[in-house]
Amino acid sequence: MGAFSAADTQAFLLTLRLAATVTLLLLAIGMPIAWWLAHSRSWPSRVAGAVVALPLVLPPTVLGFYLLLLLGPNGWIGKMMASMHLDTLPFTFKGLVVASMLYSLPFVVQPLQGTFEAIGRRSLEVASTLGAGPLDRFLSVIVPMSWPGIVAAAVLGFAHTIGEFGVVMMIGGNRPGETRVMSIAIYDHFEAGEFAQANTLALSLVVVSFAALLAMYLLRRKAKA
Amino acid sequence: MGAFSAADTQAFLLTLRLAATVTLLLLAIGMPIAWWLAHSRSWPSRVAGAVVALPLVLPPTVLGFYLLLLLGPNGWIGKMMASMHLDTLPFTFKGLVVASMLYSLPFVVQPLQGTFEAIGRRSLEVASTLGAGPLDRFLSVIVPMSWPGIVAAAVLGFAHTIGEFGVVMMIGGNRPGETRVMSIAIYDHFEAGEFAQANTLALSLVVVSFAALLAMYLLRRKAKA
Amino acid sequence: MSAANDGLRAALSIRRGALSLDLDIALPAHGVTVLFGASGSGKTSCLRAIAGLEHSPGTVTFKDACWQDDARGLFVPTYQRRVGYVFQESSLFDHLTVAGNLDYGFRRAGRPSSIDAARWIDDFGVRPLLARRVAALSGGERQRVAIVRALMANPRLLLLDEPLSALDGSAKTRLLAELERLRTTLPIPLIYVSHSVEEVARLADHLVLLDGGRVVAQGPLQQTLARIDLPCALIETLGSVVEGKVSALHRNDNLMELAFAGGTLCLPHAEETVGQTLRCRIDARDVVIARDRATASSALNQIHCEVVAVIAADHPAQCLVQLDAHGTRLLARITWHSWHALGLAPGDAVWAQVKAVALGS
Amino acid sequence: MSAANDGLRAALSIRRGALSLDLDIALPAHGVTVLFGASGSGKTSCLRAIAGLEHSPGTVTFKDACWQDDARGLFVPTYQRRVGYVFQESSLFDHLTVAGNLDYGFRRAGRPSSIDAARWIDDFGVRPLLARRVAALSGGERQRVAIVRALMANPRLLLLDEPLSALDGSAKTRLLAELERLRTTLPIPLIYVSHSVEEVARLADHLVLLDGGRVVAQGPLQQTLARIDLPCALIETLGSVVEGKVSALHRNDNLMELAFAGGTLCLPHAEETVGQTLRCRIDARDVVIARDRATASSALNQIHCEVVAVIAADHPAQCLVQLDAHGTRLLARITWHSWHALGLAPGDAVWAQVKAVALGS
Amino acid sequence: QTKISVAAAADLHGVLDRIIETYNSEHPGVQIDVVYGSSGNLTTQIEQGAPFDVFFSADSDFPERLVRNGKAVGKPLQYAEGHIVLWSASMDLKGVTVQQLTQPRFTRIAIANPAHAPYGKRSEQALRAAGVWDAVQPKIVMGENIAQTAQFIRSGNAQIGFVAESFARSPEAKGSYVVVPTSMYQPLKQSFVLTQHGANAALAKDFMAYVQGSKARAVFVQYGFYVPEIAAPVH
Ligand SMILES: Nc1ncnc2c1ncn2[C@@H]1O[C@H](COP(=O)(O)OP(=O)(O)OP(=O)(O)O)[C@@H](O)[C@H]1O
Ligand SMILES: Nc1ncnc2c1ncn2[C@@H]1O[C@H](COP(=O)(O)OP(=O)(O)OP(=O)(O)O)[C@@H](O)[C@H]1O
Ligand code: MOO
Ligand SMILES: [Mg+2]
Ligand SMILES: [Mg+2]
Repeated sequence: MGAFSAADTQAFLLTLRLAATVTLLLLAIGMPIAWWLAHSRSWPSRVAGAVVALPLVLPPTVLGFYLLLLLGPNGWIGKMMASMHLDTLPFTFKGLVVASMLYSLPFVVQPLQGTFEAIGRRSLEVASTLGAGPLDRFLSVIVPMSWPGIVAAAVLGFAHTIGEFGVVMMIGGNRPGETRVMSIAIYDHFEAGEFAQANTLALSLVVVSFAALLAMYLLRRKAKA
Repeated sequence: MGAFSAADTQAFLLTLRLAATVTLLLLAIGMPIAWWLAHSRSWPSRVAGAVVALPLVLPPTVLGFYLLLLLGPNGWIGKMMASMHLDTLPFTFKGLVVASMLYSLPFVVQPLQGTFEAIGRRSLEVASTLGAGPLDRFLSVIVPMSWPGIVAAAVLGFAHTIGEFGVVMMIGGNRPGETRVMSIAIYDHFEAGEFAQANTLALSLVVVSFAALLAMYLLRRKAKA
Repeated sequence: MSAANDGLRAALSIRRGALSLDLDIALPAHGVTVLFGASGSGKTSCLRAIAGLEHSPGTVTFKDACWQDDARGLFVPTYQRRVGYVFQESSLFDHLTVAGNLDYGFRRAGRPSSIDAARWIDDFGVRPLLARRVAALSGGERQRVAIVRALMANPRLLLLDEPLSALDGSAKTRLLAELERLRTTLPIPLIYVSHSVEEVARLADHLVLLDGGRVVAQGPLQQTLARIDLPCALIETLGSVVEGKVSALHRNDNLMELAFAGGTLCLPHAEETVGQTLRCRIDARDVVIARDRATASSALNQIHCEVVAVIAADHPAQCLVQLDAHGTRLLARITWHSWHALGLAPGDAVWAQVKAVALGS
Repeated sequence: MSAANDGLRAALSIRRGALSLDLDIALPAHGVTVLFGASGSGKTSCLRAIAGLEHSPGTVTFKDACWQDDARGLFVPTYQRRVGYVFQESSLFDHLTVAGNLDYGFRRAGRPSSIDAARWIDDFGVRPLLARRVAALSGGERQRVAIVRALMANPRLLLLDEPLSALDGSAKTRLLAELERLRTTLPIPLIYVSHSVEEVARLADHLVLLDGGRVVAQGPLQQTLARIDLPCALIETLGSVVEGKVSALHRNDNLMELAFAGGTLCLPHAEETVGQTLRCRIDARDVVIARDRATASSALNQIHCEVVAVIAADHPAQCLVQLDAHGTRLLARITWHSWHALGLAPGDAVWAQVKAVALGS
Repeated sequence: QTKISVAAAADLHGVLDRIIETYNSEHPGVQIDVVYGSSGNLTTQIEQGAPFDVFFSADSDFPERLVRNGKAVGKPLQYAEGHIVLWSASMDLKGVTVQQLTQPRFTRIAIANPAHAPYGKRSEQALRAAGVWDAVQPKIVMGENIAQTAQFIRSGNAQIGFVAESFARSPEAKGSYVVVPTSMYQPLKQSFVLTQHGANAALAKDFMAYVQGSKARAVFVQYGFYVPEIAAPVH
């Protein structure tokens, strides 16, 4: 087994940071979106549902391709950012955050929407009669009742971000400490024929991930029991 | 806009075939697994839950790496298959099916599990007293009641397979008609500087996918109403 | 019906599937209003519209507040109306313990010191359940918790949708007594949905009768009961209610006397005190009519009445006899056979015999 | 309790939270067994164990089949037991219409021609609801659908958990009459959970009394009711039941006479025919005791009895007097005041007066 | 046999397609599929059993690794020599040297991944030779292979970068380029080899012979490669 180099450690930590950032941001924006999608039957909400789901069916390479064109100095978002004296997003951590959020959005919204749909109106009605306003109901009824769904959403979002490869490949530029995430690092080792190092890195990811997942599963079951 | 070449059409159809195959197989094996995970509180089921979720947190490159080592001519499954005079799986369509199933499994199991958990025991008890055996209950109660979850699972599984890039990159070998899926074809066009063709292909995928998604969303809302 | 009303006034046009109910009710600011009607008559729909859980076109005002006025596009959401609601079917939060359920509304009401939560918890027998998960409660236990939860939310108006239907006899009796006590101690109005006559008699100050998608009668209890234009089935189920003052206690026999205009009733005594106003329902079938005063009978109460009217009862063998005891209406259900055998006719003077025990519980 | 039993035999040890119920019951293969007990006494738990929805240690056999025998590791799953179950709370499938709900069990039973589904659908008033979604039903409507659904599944044993508690008076009366008819026409045994005395009297052939986590009494209705070792509250709620034969009809008055060992009762007549065996419950509070035969009274029935015993009733003002009318036990609840005023003592000959209307519905 | 599969280094995008086109016109009915990638990636795939018949590498090291591992037969043959250039799609690079890459106007410098793309390795050599390797580290963005690297530059996301000369000289290429002196890096001895999988493929051998023929060499030159006088075994 190869050594766990400083560069690999850096990739490991960067990946966790990216996944955590993206997950938190996605939960924050995903919950209201999911609630809306779950309970509105209006036309806009249906179309929005399809739009939110779109990244699901887009290969990461397509997404990365368009992001590179759009966010780059010749793309209109890139031009806009340049005119505001902001760095363009490709090849930066922020760029990965934006791309991963787009990419993982449906993975967070879908399970949330599923649980939200399963919560009957009655519980919300009861909460209303007990004086709980909309936000209060959301926090005191919906969130605790849809806990399994929220956990699932967080895990899916986190995981999907950790696993992201195609988009990062397209717009990351493999910059250590900035955009060289685990999936890229492992791929690099592999391509360079450094199987031992690839193995070390992959295995460490497997072990850490499995431990985290197992803990989560045990906790989740506890909470249910 | 570039032309839609025969090779691109081939990649398009191959991708749909792969995603459909994988989704159907995953629904078939995912439902019993999800049910078990949703309703058993035994230790094995908790560990199994974590194992099923593992591909979630594994970068596709890690998965591809280990699959290649395992299924390749030097891996023990590869050797086993060779001794049975079977082709080894990497670089074949079957190999992609196996890899994508592994990779997409949690995306199918998680939403199923979520809906299954939301179905109360009462409905199943009622069905029992009306003479429905386990399989019958599954088909006549669980499936219709968890329809939104099943649709979500199918869409997630299908989409995740369509979008798969890293694993295919590692074990696909980019063989036309066999393993050159859309995500790879688009990447190739992109690398070759064939922006127009990349764009055509990507856009066609977006249009088709969006139409499918939208139809699904509209149908789903209809079913609910 | 006056537009200036200091209680609840609701003019709503409720349409739900087959149901088409035009509601126009004005309820007093105090006491218990019972919504009485058959299954499917729209009682629940009505409560939901008042609570703001359903938006049916119309207007709703409560005391000084306007809750709904479609003409002005006004619709106050439920959580701002501060209505307590006990649902017909159990509606506890599964994700909370019993204590968590109780505290839910209590906390949001600011845990006011004016609320004697501990007492309700004891009175309704909820204390031993506090730590339980909701899934581990029996049907009756759930309902008790739901009532206490609604009370603890410090509502301005309490809506109860058949809160006792899930309870057994003794629990019902106990809860009913508890609700009766609430009725006199709670400073807020209650709207109580029921199809139990006993509950109507014991609790109602005001009665709203729903039938066939409309309000067939509404008003103070006594007045509503005295109406003879109501369907006989309704009259019959309602019976009669005597209200009087406790005039004497016979502690040895655990009896007390209730004096009213028409005479004195002797009935079982519990904790009542002399001078207390009391209400007592007399089921029409518990009244025996006799020409003469009986002697040596366990029927303790004999009231001199005049026969007012007779109408056919639901069963062809029977009739309903309206009696007047110095202004208090009594209702007796007897067989036509007896009516003829006794040779009764309106205007006759008779004795109405009622057992003391029939008046008790 | 004989081990060879052609009905249901269950010996179970049910533990659920605070509940600890050791059940050992043997029920006949025909007729209605009522499980009677207060809220929380374990009635639902008991039905669930019989249906196989809960696995409590013990044995359960039904007719020739062994459903559960833990010693042999045998546990037949619910769906193979063919028990119909009407749950205490509504339990319809939300994803099906009313018609879909009804057909669910019917189809699985092979839509047997022996089942007259159309009749039940009409009798229980379900026909107008067939196309409805379940969410659009009122509480009472739901319960009726649930009952018909259970019947249509062609069960070998029907379990009903307080099926009428969600219904209002008139719907309850109608359904009860319907269930009474079922009782005589259905070839399968029913186990009926209730805490309504009326339901017990009308439906029970066999009674199982649950109290404080144990079976306090079980057996055929009459025998069980005659026991004086039961808690007085129980005796009192149960009242007495007279069973006799219709001996004469008075069509003019819509009355009929019921002859039994102790005499004749006159009661309202509906569709009964002469010679028919009939059962009639007499509430203890409806019985007046008099030393002399009354004249000119609307209390039609006067039965000559002997005072057997007197025990204190629940209320301190009252007592329960057991009377014997040539072998039929009657129960009267009167005040101690009357007991003393009439100078009653066991062995005295008295007249029990009961209004015909008290015996009617 | 009418079909073979070729793995080719990413710098051969364009040129190899052209050669196959001409080969096809002379041999109708045959089909040659090409898969492009970094030489390292393709080598690893072949080692793992990828069914390629011929491997066109961007250097000679990777084919030799395959021969050593028994995954290729015969000796690797050089078919062209590759050079690197500095290329920009938006800037005028006249007079720009590798040393000047430290200037702040170059915010992003694209190179191929030196770990498995030979062109990347040469770019690193040049930067080291200029003594600016460490200084430009923060500006470096890496493509997975040389073709992707070219994309970073072509789309403007990197102002400048090292690519194969063939990319900068292709007719569609915009912008300007400067040649990196061959003294600063080892020119690429681009070699190909017959794989174990293709060992018995007559079509593969025929195609390899064609690539060494004069027509093919003319195409290489036309696309900006350098062709040795004689296609002799390397070393
Ligand atoms: N969503 C709906 N769609 C169609 N019909 C409905 C809907 N909700 C209620 N109804 C019908 O409206 C009528 C009144 O219902 P509601 O629940 O108000 O009756 P209720 O008086 O409370 O009856 P119960 O005593 O049985 O609870 C019923 O006939 C019911 O079938
Ligand atoms: N899962 C559980 N955990 C703990 N206690 C339970 C559980 N289920 C039921 N109980 C308790 O067991 C007792 C009996 O419950 P059960 O539902 O059988 O009563 P019941 O006789 O049907 O009452 P009701 O007439 O109110 O429906 C109750 O005290 C209840 O609190
Ligand atoms: O093998 Mo390459 O052409 O340097 O990517
Ligand atoms: Mg209702
Ligand atoms: Mg129960």
